Amino acid sequence: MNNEVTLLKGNEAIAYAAIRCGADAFFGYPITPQSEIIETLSLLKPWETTGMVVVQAESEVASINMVYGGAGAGKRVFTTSSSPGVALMQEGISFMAGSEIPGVIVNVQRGGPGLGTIQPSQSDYFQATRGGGNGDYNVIVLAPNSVQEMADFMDLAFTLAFRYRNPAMILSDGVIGQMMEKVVLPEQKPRRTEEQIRKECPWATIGRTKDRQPNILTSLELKPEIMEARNIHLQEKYATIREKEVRYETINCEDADYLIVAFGSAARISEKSMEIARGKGEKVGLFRPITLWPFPERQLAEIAKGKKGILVAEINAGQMVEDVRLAINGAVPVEHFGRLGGIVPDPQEIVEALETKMMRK
Amino acid sequence: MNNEVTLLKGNEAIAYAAIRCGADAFFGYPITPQSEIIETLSLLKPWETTGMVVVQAESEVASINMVYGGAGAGKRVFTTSSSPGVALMQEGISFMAGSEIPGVIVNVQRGGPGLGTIQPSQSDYFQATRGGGNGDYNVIVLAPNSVQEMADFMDLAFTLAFRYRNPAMILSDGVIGQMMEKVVLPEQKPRRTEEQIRKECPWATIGRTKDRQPNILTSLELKPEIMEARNIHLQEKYATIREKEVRYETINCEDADYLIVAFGSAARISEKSMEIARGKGEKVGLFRPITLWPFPERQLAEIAKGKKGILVAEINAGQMVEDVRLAINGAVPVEHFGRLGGIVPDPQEIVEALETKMMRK
Amino acid sequence: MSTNRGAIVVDKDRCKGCALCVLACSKGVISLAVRKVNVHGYPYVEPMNPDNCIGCASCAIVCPDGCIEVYRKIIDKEDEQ
Amino acid sequence: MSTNRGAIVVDKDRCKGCALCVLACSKGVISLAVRKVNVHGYPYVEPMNPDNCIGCASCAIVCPDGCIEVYRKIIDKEDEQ
Amino acid sequence: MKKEIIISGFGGQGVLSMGKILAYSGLMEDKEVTWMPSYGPEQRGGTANCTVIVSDERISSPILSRYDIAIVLNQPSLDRFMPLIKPGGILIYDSYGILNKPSRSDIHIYQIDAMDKAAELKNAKVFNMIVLGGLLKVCPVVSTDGLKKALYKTLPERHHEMIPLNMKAVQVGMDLIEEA
Amino acid sequence: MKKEIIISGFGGQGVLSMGKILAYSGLMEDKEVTWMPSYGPEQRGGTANCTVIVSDERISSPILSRYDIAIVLNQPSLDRFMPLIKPGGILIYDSYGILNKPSRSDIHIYQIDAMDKAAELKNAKVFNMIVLGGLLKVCPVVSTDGLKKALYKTLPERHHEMIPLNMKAVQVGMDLIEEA
Amino acid sequence: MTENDIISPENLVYKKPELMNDTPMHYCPGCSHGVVHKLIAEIIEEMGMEEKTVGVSPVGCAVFAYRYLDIDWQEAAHGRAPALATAIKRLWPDRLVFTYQGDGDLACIGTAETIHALNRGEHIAIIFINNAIYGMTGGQMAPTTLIGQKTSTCPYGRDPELHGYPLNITEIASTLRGTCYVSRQSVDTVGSILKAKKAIRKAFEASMKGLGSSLVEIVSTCNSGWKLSPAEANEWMREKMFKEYVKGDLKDTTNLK
Amino acid sequence: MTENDIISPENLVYKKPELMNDTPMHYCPGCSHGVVHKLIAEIIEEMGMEEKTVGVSPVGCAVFAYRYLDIDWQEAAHGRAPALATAIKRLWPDRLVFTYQGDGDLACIGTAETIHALNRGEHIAIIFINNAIYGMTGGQMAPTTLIGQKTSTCPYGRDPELHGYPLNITEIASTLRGTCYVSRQSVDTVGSILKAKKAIRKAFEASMKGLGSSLVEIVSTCNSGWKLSPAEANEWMREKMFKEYVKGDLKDTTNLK
Ligand SMILES: Cc1ncc(C[n+]2csc(CCOP(=O)(O)OP(=O)(O)O)c2C)c(N)n1
Ligand SMILES: Cc1ncc(C[n+]2csc(CCOP(=O)(O)OP(=O)(O)O)c2C)c(N)n1
Ligand code: SF4
Ligand code: SF4
Ligand code: SF4
Ligand code: SF4
Ligand code: SF4
Ligand code: SF4
Ligand SMILES: [Mg+2]
Ligand SMILES: [Mg+2]
Repeated sequence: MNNEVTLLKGNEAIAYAAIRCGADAFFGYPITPQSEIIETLSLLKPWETTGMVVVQAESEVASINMVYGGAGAGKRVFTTSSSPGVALMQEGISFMAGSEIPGVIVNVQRGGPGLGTIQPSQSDYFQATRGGGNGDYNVIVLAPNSVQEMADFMDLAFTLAFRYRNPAMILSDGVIGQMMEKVVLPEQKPRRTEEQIRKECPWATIGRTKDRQPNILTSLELKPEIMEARNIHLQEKYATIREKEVRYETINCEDADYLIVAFGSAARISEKSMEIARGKGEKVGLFRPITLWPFPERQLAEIAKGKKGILVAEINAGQMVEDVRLAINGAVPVEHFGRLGGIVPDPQEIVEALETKMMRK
Repeated sequence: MNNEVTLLKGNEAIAYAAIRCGADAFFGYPITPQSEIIETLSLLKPWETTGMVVVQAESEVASINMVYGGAGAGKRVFTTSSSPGVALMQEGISFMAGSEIPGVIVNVQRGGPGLGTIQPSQSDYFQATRGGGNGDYNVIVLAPNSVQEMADFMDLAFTLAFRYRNPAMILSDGVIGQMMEKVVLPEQKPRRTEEQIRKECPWATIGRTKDRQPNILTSLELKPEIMEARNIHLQEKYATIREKEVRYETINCEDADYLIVAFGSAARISEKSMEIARGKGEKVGLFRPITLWPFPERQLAEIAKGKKGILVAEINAGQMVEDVRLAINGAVPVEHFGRLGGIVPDPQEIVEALETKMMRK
Repeated sequence: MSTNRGAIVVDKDRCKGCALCVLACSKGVISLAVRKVNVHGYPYVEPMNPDNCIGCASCAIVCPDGCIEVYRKIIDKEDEQ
Repeated sequence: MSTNRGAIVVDKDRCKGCALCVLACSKGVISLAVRKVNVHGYPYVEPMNPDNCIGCASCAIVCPDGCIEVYRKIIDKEDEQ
Repeated sequence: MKKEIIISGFGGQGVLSMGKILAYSGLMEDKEVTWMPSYGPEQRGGTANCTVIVSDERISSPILSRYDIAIVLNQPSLDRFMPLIKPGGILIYDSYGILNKPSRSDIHIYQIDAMDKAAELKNAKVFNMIVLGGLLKVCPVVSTDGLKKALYKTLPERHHEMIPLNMKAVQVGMDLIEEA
Repeated sequence: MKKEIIISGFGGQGVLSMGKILAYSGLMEDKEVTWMPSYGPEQRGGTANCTVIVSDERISSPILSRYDIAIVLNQPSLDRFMPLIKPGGILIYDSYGILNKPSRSDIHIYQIDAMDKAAELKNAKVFNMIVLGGLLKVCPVVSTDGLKKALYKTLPERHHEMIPLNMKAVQVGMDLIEEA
Repeated sequence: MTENDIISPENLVYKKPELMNDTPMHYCPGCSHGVVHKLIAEIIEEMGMEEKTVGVSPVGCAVFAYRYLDIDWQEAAHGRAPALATAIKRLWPDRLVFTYQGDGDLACIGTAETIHALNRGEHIAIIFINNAIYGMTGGQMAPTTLIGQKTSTCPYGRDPELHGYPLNITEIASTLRGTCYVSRQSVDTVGSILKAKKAIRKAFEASMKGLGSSLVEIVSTCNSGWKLSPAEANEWMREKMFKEYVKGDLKDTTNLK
Repeated sequence: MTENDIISPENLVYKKPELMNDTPMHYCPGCSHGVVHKLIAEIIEEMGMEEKTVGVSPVGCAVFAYRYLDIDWQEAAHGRAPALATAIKRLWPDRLVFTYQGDGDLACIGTAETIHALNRGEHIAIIFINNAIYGMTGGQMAPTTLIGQKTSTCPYGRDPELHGYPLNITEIASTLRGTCYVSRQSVDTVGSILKAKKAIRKAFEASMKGLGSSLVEIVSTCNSGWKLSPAEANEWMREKMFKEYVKGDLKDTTNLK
């Protein structure tokens, strides 16, 4: 299987890309709008080809704890769900962060709160970036805005997760999960051998050989001094990630008077809004954070210098706008535009928001 | 039972105050450092006196959903837990927000992430204020800093929860939960009668009488237009709460050059730090948010005007400091001091942080 | 000698054409309306042989959507003839 | 005629004085040390009647903390006397 | 060239797969494409739709509020999407499900009675292809060749024998469509 | 007046309840008090401690890094808390659990052999009260009257008959304590 | 004798219960859910509990049950209906409280809540619609899916090596000391529907008498998920499902008839 | 013949297994956990699986099991050990994977994970320490607490009306088709310890042979929680616990001896 150009749903791309990037296991529980992921995996039955394990778990709570177990044993393991399902995983994700388990979680967001709606939304930004679970921790959060990125970020998420021994999340939504686009699938990578895993993951719990101490994966420590040291270690790791792993995209930002800041599907829509606005002679640029955590705060602050205003366009009631405000620290006016309840804004609305909230007021 | 002056642990105070403020039910699962709450309730057996129900649930997931059921039936119902247990409740809390269920959650925080430590911490600030669950929602968050407030906030939490049909949380920690202090317990209030409940909670699901439409509590709505309207209703409600229910305390802020901003147990400790600093001739004041959500942002911004600096002292790696920064919007330098892993800072450390981070640098 | 005469009323806008009533009726009273759909786009049933109906209510009992009302009258065989 | 002679070694710093071994020993070999505590503050046991020990290992098997080592030697009765 | 198309009808009518074939055809011709469905418990009736964009250049938003072309297969779809067609755009409808005929003068309106035709041909499965044929006639978003390639690519091998029949249906559609 | 006190010893020695009685006594005399325990799975051995603050005024921090008085009942407690006593402060220890005697010259050091005394009296339960008596002798944080009231308030009625015995133990402690 | 002579109020022998309103149900044509809804409505009416009933709907196809029966309802998070019902009933003991749950909801994600509510003997009735599949989300494997049965997440048939065995949670329920009545029924024929009604009625009455908790499983069809016509689905159910899920009372300590 | 003559390496007949290190265990004096730890260590050694074993510790008193046995360990979230074990074993099929869980962990919060892992027939062994109480958190009621038993959350004794009935999860496990071996043992006497060891060994071997999942319950004491001396606790267990939790094999389809 070489690089293959095909037309896939974002959800399907996740499944294909996972197999091709050498994932070892998927554990998950069905939920709209992402059930195509487990369905595609079930249809492709990779256990007969690459040997990848696919298990429909009894719940999202079980799924995330299976990811803990599998990734803790050094394997490339992931789960996928949508908003309320991911809410159920918060304890598990917090445990993974505490035990430094490199599992991958895909959230194809739908509207909330609660059972909400099955329509697309971006209202789990806080849940993803602030750690919906307990304690001081961070999850690496990648926000794809195309089917291609759904595919590409699968490998990237695993790579980052293992590089930093930290959970990584792909924060997608119903638009990206359900839409079909052209996608170039990566070549089939072999799954790692036991030897490679032993080398890459000396911490993995795969049987204690005589030449080393037992590997113990735990988030517990009752001695405050030791626990504080472990927390500081985590904070230092997070600082490194903040330093090294920020990803973002800019379009037409150089000459822009105004910036739209948007991620994921909202960034796709905003790109068109920018085109429309430019068509009207307004110099608008688009800043797209790709990593939501670490948020590109220095980069945005730099680019924002001297702009007349920033519109944060999200499919929620105002979440990333806080990170934008924290980055900008009062230097430029920041406004928010959002739609709720599963309504996906159309590009024109964002143009209007730019005009009424930023330009004319 | 009149007002009674006694010496209680914060956890015990919660139990006593709940009974006395006419709570109808407790549902919870044991976890350190708050198991004294359910233990005290079990010992007091209020089911034989006020008729209050006490059930040890099979998990925190069950607990929060029992709260959903009971509060949805118009009753004053609460649960209590500690950090990882509260992480497990995130789906349920999000559902409650979506269905507008006025249940009360008490989180006696311990250190994280994951199983972490049983020692005190304030590292669930994000989980509480940003909504660890899915979707755009807010929980009213009260942060007691004394055993007296543990007792007082029980009734307040119920009152606010029912006033706004919204979940309310008491965000405490192992220090406040475990310490004993003098506390004046409120008089025993009777539990509300069916008639009162029908009047106060026309939305409660207690049997549809002929004179009204069925009451339906759900967070689901598949029509985006209706769902958006419901979300907007929530956002408007949150705006009202932001407007009306902000609570905070200031000590020596008027003449202060520097402010310490701290909540809960950190505020108690910081109060002493302030005394020490004032003893050294430094004009330091203390701003204590009592409602963490709604955060007293306008009030803090007002008071912060013209100050030389703000130190946010938290028992975490820096969480409320974001709300402080958002409130201050760059007008005054803001720094953070925190300890992790279950270590509770002593007052002296905060004084030193003031000196090194704010004054001398 | 007396016998049961029955009649059914189908709420055609509620009917989804599942045809479970058709199967349940031992008297062959009910059939799917040919090439017709209701406001919701569903095919629906009609009592095609209404005279055979004995008002046993089987059709209505099995109908998942509660679309059928059944009426029954006890009549003298003689009366009828 | 031969018989078993046994001996036990108690790791007193590991022992918690639960006395389960005392109960398990049918030969009355083991007792709690009087008014003594170990580094961890626990009372602990000692073989007070070591000569009675037959090395059956019952004490060691029931010890939750794995504090007891058991030794056994088969010896000629005559030899001994 | 960039065409923004909406296809809408009853859940069971195959509007989603119609859109998929169209998108696939675009892909076969090296165009950029997006396909965005409405989704949810559609098996239970109700209206389904999908947006297909076929373009020579990178496509920004897959979500649109205005369309170049709307294919509507029932009345609610007509009511909802006719107003969203750009002036000068195209509306294609099958009269089978339509009670009130469309009525805009600033767009091109075409009728294609594919339901009846498919029934006539006793092959409900070619309904899709008839409609697509009609579309390609009035606006060659993709070539029939691209369409054929897409069928070869997407259909499992064992169904390839059906492709000629499908391509014939495309021709039928091309012949059938008429300005309304 | 404000006294900041730490009481520390083995989990089973009753250090937590000693602190509670002290705090309660303060309450009985209308003082402000806080009691802050170390907590966790203490039943399994290990050192427990509690901080008690008794004050005429509002108490800010219940967490302290320096103490006016430390009562230490085993060696780890002594090692940990002796350095944290404020100059001029008080250290009280029971020699039973102490291997290396305390050695600061800028504080007042008292010894009280309450363990032995309690054993002598064949009543391990009064150990607490002996120690408290010693404390009240060298620093009357609360009055013996307050202490008695606290016992009446906290003990269940059926144990009130024990109170005279307890108060006697307090007296024993007062007599027993001696400058080290 | 014309039809019109017969169709007259005094001759009415059957119509859908009052409590079932006129909102069109979103269920697929022929879905078993509708029949069970009717039965529940009838029983509540017969018991005169219209004003004293609280239903708890699941996450699953029956999530919208609250739209169709004009009683008070709470919609639970996926699997947690028994927890909600526990609280409602404990707080309003004179109310009739029941849950209505699918196999995914009850026997998968909600396993713990189901077992513990039943084991505590909460005075609630659980109506369990076992259609061996996840209907709502488009036909994925359920814990009750049969060996060999094809679903979208076991498209080659359920294989015990990969997917485990069908879970007989009703049998488990019958072993719990908190349950007083556990029964398995179906609603594919007039006869079975009448039996199912009796079972549900007994469960409701047992809950009101405080005898313990009850579970009534309705072996059901999901013709959409199974990709069969409604009639074929009934056939398949009778042929395959009834073998694994044998109908009848599994436990009855109620002494109710 | 002096003691010193006997105490010599060649005469050694018992010492704690190598795999159990010298870290002092945090358990209360006389706690059953320690005995079971020893057995597990002995079996792993006897099976020669020291380098191929992954243990999953629970949240409960045994949370720190990982400190005492020198194998690789994962510490699971409360109740989720079977989920972790499922993944580890599926990904490393030639490893010996077991969980070690208390009654709160396994039979309460983890009910769903326990039942579904067992029902899927995961090739894992679950060691279940049933001490009828929550030891770790200070003695609260567990699902397995006996009727009348006093704990800190049922200080007047467990009352089925308020608290439900003791849950016999091991019996449930034995009804699941995915299990191949289900047994209940204790470790209060030399004899029972040897039997318990056999049972655990069989469970471990069954998992390595891929015969299905196994559950071995060890009826245990928690003298701290029960507020008894270790000796009294054993007595109480034999007198009260063994009646509710009858010892012996509940299921064995392994054909292993
Ligand atoms: C926490 C959570 N996980 C998953 C889902 C998605 N979901 C909705 S319904 C359902 C299963 C429904 O199956 P079942 O309970 O058998 O009911 P049926 O539709 O078959 O009647 C699932 C998995 C959800 N809504 N919430
Ligand atoms: C999510 C969560 N809930 C609750 C707890 C608190 N907790 C720790 S151990 C435990 C119960 C332990 O009981 P059991 O499983 O019977 O083990 P034992 O200590 O008796 O061996 C509980 C409730 C927790 N750590 N995490
Ligand atoms: S009432 Fe009986 S006879 Fe009449 S249509 Fe219905 S099933 Fe047939
Ligand atoms: S059973 Fe009901 S829904 Fe089905 S065809 Fe008959 S009347 Fe229509
Ligand atoms: S080995 Fe046997 S005889 Fe010797 S001390 Fe131990 S139990 Fe007693
Ligand atoms: S059984 Fe072990 S721990 Fe207990 S007293 Fe004997 S040697 Fe000590
Ligand atoms: S999907 Fe299945 S269960 Fe759901 S409504 Fe349709 S037939 Fe019924
Ligand atoms: S609390 Fe109970 S289970 Fe835990 S270590 Fe102590 S005796 Fe053992
Ligand atoms: Mg189902
Ligand atoms: Mg236990």
